[in-house]
Amino acid sequence: MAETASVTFTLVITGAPYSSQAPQTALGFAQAAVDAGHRIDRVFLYGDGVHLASALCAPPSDETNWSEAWSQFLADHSVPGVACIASALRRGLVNETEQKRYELPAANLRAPFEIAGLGEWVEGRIKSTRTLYFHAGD
Amino acid sequence: MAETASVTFTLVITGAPYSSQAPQTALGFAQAAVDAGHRIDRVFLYGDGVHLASALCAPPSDETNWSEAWSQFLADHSVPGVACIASALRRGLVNETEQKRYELPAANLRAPFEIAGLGEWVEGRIKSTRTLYFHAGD
Amino acid sequence: MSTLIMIDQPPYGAWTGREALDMAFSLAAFDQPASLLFTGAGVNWLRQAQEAGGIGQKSVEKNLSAAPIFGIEAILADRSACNTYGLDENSLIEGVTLVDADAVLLTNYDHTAFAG
Amino acid sequence: MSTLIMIDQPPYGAWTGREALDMAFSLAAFDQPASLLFTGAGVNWLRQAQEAGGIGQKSVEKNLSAAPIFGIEAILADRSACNTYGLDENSLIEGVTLVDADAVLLTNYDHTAFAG
Amino acid sequence: MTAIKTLHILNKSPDHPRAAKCLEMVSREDGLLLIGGGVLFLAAAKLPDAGKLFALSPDADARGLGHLTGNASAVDFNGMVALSLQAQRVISW
Amino acid sequence: MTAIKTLHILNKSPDHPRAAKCLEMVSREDGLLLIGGGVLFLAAAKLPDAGKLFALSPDADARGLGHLTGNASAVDFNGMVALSLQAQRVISW
Repeated sequence: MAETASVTFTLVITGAPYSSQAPQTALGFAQAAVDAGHRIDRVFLYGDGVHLASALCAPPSDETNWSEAWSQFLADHSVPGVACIASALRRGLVNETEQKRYELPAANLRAPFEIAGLGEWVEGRIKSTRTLYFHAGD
Repeated sequence: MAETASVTFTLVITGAPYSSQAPQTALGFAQAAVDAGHRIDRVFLYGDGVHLASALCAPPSDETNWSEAWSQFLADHSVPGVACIASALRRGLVNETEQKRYELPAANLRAPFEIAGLGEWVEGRIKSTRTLYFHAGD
Repeated sequence: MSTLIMIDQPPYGAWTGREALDMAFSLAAFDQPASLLFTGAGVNWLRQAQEAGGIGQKSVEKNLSAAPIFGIEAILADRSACNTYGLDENSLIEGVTLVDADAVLLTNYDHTAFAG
Repeated sequence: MSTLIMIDQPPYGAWTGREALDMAFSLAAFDQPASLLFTGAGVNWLRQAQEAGGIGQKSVEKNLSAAPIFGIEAILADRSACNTYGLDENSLIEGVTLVDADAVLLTNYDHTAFAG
Repeated sequence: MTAIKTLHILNKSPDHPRAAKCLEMVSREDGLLLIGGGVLFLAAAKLPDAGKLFALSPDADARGLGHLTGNASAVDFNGMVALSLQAQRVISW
Repeated sequence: MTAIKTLHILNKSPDHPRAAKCLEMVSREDGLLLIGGGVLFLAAAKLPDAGKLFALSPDADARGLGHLTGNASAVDFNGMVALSLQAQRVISW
């Protein structure tokens, strides 16, 4: 097993908040990994998982806002959060760059999430000690 | 069977575009219903189906933009399209009213879609000749 | 004009079950008769002693206990699915009626729907 | 560092299959060995003569035919699932290898993933 | 015109648990319309024997099963609209 | 420390087709960690017999199955992180 200090994780989230438990389970895992002294190399949102990066979620006040909780975690631990560009454009998740490029009426990506290609996933896969996937369940 | 002229449909779409075939199948059905001289009383988006009302989808140019195709259909045939408010707020779909109320950075609802409660579904259920559901498949 | 709302997905992993409940409550609020039918893995909604605080959700048990207050006519559960998941009188929440979820049952309702 | 991308959902009804393909193509583009394994209802991706124009989609058959060009090592299909769905040499697209999708097969790959 | 008590519209493949439940709840007086992934029943050995069996042709064509309708009748969207009105009730699985 | 070749993380209920395939592909040298809807295997008669069986306790508790771990070991998120590193490989079903 690798030295604790050098253990890194890439987390891939493919399930959307409120449709699936994937973002919640991933956050529990990420928090425990950080608590154990490990590093989260990056979080990659794919497929329906890109909805986690929305700045416009407004769940009832007695429910957790998972987009907000995740952005807070990313900011607190300086972890890059990347939404796959192809998944994001199909599903209506855009930053200001893409808003301009496609002449859309608004941008809705929540900082510090960024938009990039699958190459980010491939790089995480290669560099991290472990890559874990958090899919929608049933 | 009711007279053709008085036949009305309420269509409920619960699957998101690009994650499911539900919006496509519903549009094929809606077009055929209108061609047969029937009326679509309303289209109700529920659960993940609310993503169909996004103004920010930018699929590759060789793929159909289902949000655009549906808004065109609604406009052409003066059919109300309603996204369930509870589903929409959780999933980050808001109009300008909700944007202000929840102090969100943008609105992303595509006209002529509107946001309203489940009462719209109940009313459609009662008034329409048939209520059909278009769910995500596998 | 009675409606049967079916739930076949287990609790917590997806939101469709909660959204199905909202549909039933909404019908009841508009004085439309509504019942709930749990089948397949959906019967796990009906287990006693759910503690969902650890996953940051509200217990669906609490949601369901509001059903009679909202005016839901019946909470039905498919007998064979309950057997599969080890649910019996001792482990089911109160107010559940066991039924055989078959073609005959459906004929009692004008309208049957899933939330997703 | 070879990767197996698994697809168990049928084509057209959901997008995860296409997104799984993109994952495999992306690995190949970065010179990472990648193979595809179709199991369960996913084997229906591999049927000849798909005509998807009527549902406003592109045929996945065309997507898949690009796999060798992109450098995908192998397109594997679970033999028993092919039997279930009536797929044999005459109805499968070209370039598919039938395998038994079991624990032994998995040991050939460092990494196994689904798209969703 | 065909008499159909309940029209069951199934868009799940034979592998999906809801598909199995649907087949359990279809009676001989009902119609079963396969759409989306449901048309894969046309390829599976276990073709359901509902009272009347239909398949949405654009979905069957997409999945390479346009020719394989067996004892199922192919319908287009116009046919789907007509079936939904002929039946006394419609259930979308 | 437990030797685990592959850690299979399963978040699908026994009804889900991917759960059946997962159990087919687990070997006796592997570990199976039930999370999400996967913990419902603790209630189903057909409890899988993987080499080593674990269940994520917050998910089991949520579903009223915290006491029912049988031959499964309860782990929290810290345990899940540790398991993912002990295993040579991880597959998320």
